[in-house]
Amino acid sequence: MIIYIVVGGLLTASLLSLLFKNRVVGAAASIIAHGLGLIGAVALCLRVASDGDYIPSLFTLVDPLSALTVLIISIVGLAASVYAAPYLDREVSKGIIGPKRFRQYFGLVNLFMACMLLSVTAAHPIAAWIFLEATTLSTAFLISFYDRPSTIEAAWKYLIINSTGLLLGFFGALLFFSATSRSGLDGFVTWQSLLQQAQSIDPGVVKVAFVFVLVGFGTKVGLAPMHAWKPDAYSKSPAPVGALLSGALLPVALVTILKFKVITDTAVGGAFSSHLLMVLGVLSLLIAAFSILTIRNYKRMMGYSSIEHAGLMALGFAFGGLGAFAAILHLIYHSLIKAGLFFTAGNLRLSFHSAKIKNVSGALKVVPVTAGLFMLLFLAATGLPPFGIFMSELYIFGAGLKQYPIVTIVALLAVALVFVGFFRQVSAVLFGDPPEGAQDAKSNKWLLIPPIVLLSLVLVFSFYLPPPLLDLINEAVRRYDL
Amino acid sequence: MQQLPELEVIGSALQDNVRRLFKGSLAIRQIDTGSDNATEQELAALTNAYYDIERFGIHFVPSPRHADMLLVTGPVTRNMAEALKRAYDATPHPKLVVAVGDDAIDGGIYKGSYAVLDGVSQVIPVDYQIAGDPPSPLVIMQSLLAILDGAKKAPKQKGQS
Amino acid sequence: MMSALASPTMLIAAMALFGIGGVGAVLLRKSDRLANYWSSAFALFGSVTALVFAVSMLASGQTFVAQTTSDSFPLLSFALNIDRLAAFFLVTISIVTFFCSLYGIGYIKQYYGRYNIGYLGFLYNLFIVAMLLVVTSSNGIFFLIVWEIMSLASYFLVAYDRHDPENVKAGFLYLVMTHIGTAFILLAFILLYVHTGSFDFTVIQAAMPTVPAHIKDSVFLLALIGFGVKAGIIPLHIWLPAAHPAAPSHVSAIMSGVMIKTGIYMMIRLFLDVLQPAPLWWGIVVLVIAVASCVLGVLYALTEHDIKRLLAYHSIENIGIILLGVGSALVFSALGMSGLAVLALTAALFHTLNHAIFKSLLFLSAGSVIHATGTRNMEKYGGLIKLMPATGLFFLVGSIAISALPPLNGFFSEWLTFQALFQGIAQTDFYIKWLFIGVTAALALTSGLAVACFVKAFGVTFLARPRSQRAEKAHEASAVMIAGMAGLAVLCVAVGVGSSWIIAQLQTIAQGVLSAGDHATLVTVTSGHILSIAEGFATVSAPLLSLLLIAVPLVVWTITRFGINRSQRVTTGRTWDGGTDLTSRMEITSTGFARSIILIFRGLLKPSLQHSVEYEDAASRLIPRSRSVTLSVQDVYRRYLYRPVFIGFIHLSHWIKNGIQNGNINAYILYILVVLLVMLGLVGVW
Amino acid sequence: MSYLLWIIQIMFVPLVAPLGVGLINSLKARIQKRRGASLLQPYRNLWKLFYKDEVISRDASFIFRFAPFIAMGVTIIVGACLPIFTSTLSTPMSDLLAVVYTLALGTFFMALAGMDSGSAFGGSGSSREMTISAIVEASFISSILTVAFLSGTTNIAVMSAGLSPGSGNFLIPIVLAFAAFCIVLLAETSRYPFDNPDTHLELTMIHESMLLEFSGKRLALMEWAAANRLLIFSILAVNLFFPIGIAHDQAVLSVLLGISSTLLKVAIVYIVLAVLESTIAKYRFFRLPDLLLVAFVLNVVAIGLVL
Repeated sequence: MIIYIVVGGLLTASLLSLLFKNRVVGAAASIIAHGLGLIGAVALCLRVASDGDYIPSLFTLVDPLSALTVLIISIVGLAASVYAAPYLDREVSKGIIGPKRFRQYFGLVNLFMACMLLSVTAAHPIAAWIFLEATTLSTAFLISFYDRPSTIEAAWKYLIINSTGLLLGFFGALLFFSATSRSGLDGFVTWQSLLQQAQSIDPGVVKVAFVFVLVGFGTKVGLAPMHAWKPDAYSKSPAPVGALLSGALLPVALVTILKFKVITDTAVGGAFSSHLLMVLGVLSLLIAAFSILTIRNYKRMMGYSSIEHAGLMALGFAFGGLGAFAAILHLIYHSLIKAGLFFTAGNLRLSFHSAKIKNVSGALKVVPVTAGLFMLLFLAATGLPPFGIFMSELYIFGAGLKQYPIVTIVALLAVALVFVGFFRQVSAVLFGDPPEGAQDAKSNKWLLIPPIVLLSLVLVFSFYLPPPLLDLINEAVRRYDL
Repeated sequence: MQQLPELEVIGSALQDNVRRLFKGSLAIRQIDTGSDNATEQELAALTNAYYDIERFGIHFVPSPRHADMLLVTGPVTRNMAEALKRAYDATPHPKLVVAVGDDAIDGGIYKGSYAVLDGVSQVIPVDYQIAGDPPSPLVIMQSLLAILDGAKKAPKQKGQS
Repeated sequence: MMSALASPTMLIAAMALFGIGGVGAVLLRKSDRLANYWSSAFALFGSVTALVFAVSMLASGQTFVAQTTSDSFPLLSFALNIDRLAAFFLVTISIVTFFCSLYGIGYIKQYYGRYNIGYLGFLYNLFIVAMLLVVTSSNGIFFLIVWEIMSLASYFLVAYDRHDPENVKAGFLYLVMTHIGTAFILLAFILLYVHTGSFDFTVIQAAMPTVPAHIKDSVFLLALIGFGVKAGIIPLHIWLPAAHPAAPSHVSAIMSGVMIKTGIYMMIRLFLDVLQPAPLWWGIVVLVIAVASCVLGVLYALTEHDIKRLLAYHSIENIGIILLGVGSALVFSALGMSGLAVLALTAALFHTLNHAIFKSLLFLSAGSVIHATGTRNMEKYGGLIKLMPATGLFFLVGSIAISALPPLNGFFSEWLTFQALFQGIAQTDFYIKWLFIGVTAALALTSGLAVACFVKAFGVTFLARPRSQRAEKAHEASAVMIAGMAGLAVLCVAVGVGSSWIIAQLQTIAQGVLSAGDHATLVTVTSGHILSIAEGFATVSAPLLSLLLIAVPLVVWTITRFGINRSQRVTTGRTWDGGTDLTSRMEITSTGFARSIILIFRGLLKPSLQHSVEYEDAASRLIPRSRSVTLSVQDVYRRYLYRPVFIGFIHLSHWIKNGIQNGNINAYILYILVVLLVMLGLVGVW
Repeated sequence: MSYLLWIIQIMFVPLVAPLGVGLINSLKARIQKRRGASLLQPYRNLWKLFYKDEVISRDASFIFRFAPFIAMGVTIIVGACLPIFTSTLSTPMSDLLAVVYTLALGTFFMALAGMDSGSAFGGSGSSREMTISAIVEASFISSILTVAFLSGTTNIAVMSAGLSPGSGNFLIPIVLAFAAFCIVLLAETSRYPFDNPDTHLELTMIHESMLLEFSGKRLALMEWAAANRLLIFSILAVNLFFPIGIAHDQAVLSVLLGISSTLLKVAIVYIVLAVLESTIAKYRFFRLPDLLLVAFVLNVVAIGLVL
């Protein structure tokens, strides 16, 4: 039931914000709905951790990995809506967007959240696909939010590429079904029933099906070379939308791939999917690393950073064992950190009116707190201790080195290169003399609280994982890593 | 090479005086204050194999700091006056200042020129003079002997101190 | 009493004191003065506590092992292992941090109102804690965490004075280099983990016999690169001369004095302890790198006219000298000569201690000079000894010590290093013997050049007349700063005089590392503190040497002053310069002093000499209005190694980024289809 | 007896050194067909300088004031450590490296004193002196090291006791190392072809230009120290490489033999120096490293041939 309540809350908030002219109503409703969502997610996690899979109805199945994803989505979602209210408010007051947009934002973003939640908790692969496709539609409007030619172009690319990808994904899913129906599975096919029948599926079809699924949903995850929509979409959309795309949508899509992967692995053994994931993972890492080195826009940089982390997670799941454990951890850390990074990037944008690195400098002077947070989040994102990504990367490399030494070393070097490139840009943004017209946007502390909370959360999780969370992760690893 | 017998006589007398006054070691710093090089030639001759003044305990040194005696040549051009004064100040006591050659004594043939100050004594206190234009090495040695004969003991605390 | 002091509570107390200092400084950040006093005072307390703890650990000879495993993360354990080697490094670190903190109280005042002092105090304390943990941790992951915290804290300290873009650049270079180094270390540890199943040093060591040789070799090379970056070996040193000068001077002193030694510590720990037994070529590689570092380090130092960069290059040189000891120890232990290995390692440890002391002293006194003159350019100094006599004296002490001149501490560690090399020549067979001959000659050349370099550094900075207006108005450092420097200067003398005792202590540490036992004693201390190597092959007595070097000049002075010509009068006057108007522009400058050495070694240094002449009028090129000669030496590694690589990466980056992200949506969709087809093709293959 | 020997040992270098300078100067004068000053002239020069006043530059600091005492003291210490006439007087001070670096300490202060007054000559003199002494140090250490390996100790005072002269295996390394040491000697004592000790031309000076600013007692000490230095290197050259005649016990006769043989051998060195200085020209400064490189190679080969 929890899921439905949460989704209901989100949809209500969405309606409220579209119906009421008063901006405050929609924003408050959203925040409340997201807050409820987080409470629900925590409850869900506790429940799954203690009682195992949660199956409230035929349509919904929450296994440990889904529960974790729900938790991540909820945290990021709450943070994003808390951040979005003052952020958009400021943009409205600056005349960048009209007051109507403010309401539209909350209307769409709640829909977006609801779709993600439904997708990740869907018991049925096709349902999962449907809701994922629905996120594409809702976010397309959010990406074209500023209504400028460049943003519309970005949204258009996003829409086309993702639809193409998801179409392939859909085809893949259907192939799975076609393979299973031959082995006598009829009616309402859930993830569980697919898995149960996996042993008897035709291996050849499964392989082809998984390729389609991987390419299709990989587009949504943003694995290279299907990543092309990402830099544009991330840089053109408002900061909180970027946070949601990177921190929430990416895990949802990745989890969907994993659900197919476990079926494939059962049918044809782990090596097949691992190798494919590895290829995409390494490609993502390399392309992201080299692109970041000379990037000129710090929000695009976030996009490439997401690609890099998606690649790392793919590698982790490909390596399996400790790697899978680390990849799930990485998933958590990455969502929290990346959302925080988007928020601070949003603050920078508010102060400097530009996302181009050459227009931004001396941030430490203008917005010291934001700049400091940006620095710390950057360090966290590039895997410096004491932040958790260091541990997860270490584990991923540790898992891969023995069997795939070359892949691991290339990945390690790419990660180091990402650091160099990222640091180069961060250095340029933070130090130096600020340009004319830059002003401090810290007057609203709610612009700073979400990233601070997220950063603290990462720091806590870096050294201490609450037992239920650890149980969930371990259980997820047990299920998804064969 | 046949040497003048008087050279030996003057030399040994000079050596005795150097022993008496300068503990057997007389260091000379030669200062050219705009000379025509005639006197320099003669002074340089002092150290050649013929006169070999070194055997009497007299030697030339590269710095006024090391010197006991300043041998000043030349009429003291305006540009050299300050340098001469500094060289004098740089020389530690006990010290003797000897103006060598007519130019150094009173300007010689350059006397009265706007470019010269007419003699060393215009700039620093001169203890002794050796006349001649230029004085021959032997004359220089004889004069040195006379100078050292005249100086009863080490000329301490002379001039300003 | 001893056991109470040696208990882990003391260590925890020390960490807690640093913690209080750091956090308190942040809380007190509104008041510059309070934040400064608070953080420095607690850093002082913490250093003293850590020092007492480490010294009593050494004295009692016990080993302290503690381990807390993490529930959340398998493999990670917060494991501390304080054996004698770690305790020795604790001593070294806490000595230096003590005096640097003392000095800092005065030095930080110049940042009041310009920067956030609380933030500085926090980073400073964090930096020290991280260093203390680095040398005590015995779990690879825990080590990497504190290692990176140490790097980060020092990075923020390097970039602290951020208004100077040079400092920001230096910080960038530093963090990038150290991060790449960490990547190598990470790989080394992961390799070990893969083959031993643990990150714990003790487990790794126990499992070492099962690790294949090529894995050990890879680990060696990876660790050498990784820790070499931190230690600043050539050619991985490029960050060092940029970063050390950028930090506040008391931090530079710590970075140069002890932080780079953490790299040495890990090399000793891994190569001589954990990864043993090691093949011969490891030692040879280390020796070759050491030779390159010490010779090139001192040559580059000679070319510098930035006083802190000069000192930074000397750190590279001294790291080379320390590595000579480490490398020889590796060679000897590979050849089964455990006695000689102990000797060489003792030399390395002793030089580590000494370099920590005199290099931090030099950085602190350089800091006072910079504080007083506002510039790091030695060409703008001159005559400072009259304006800041105490600083001058301390810099002189440091200069004598680093030039390895008796009777200060630097001489005795270099002496011991020489003895190890001599024994290498005497006792090894043909090929290794030639190696040691070359290495010995390199060390001798290095120490000769170091003397020349410090004549230059001291002479150009403190002697003659001021060459700039700022230098004319220089002032003596404040009392706390002088106290900090004085303590280190006294230590230079004390460690020199007491070297035989200290060497005897260090020998037991070295024996512990190499597990060589007491029978492998090559250094003996006979009565009268006479240090004797290899049964009298070489003997030296530090107290006697010190006594003679102080007494004989004093006797000479007494005799000449009072025995002969008592009525002599000494007057002061102008400097004799041929009667010209001597100005400070005529003095020998830093560049001028080193010019002949630079030209002699031009094959290595590749100097570029530029003449530029401005003429009075273009038609007759007879009378120049101004002439200038610029002698510049660029780091060849920067020019021929790092820059091309970096530019290559940038090109590649543009190519990849613009090639793939070309803005054409058809292309984007094509990528998807190509991937799909390729993968489907692969399905057929698999 | 032992005390007496020690007194002789300590006094030998400072007392005999000026005589050596006198000898060289006198020989050079003879070669130039002059009579030259007496052998004792250097003593007179020193004595005179001790009784002169001093003028010290007002720019100079305490370094300038103390450097002469350190320079002189260092040569006295090292002088007492040498195998002058017997191989039985040894202290821990006689260690090879201690001797080399103690001498370097003297050079260090001398070079600083040269820079201290701010005179252009002093500074360039310091620069040149340090350049040469920096490069020569490796050869200095390694040439003595050859003998050290042959005799099994680095204590130069007793080194000769472990050396059995005339043995065929020893001869080649000893000769090579000696040849190298001779170059070291010329460089370290500022003789031809490295430096002209008699020059009055500031621009060509190396050692002398650091002394231009000194006067009176301090000049005397500096010059005396330079003379001591020459004697120290000469004694090292003859008594380490060719310890013929050196006493291995403390009997009166063998000590006397030791002293006279040392004097004789040193005299030969001085004669060679005088001839050398009268017959060859000073090298260009930047040709000197080549010479030092030769010394270095000789040494490396010499050490390699030992054992």
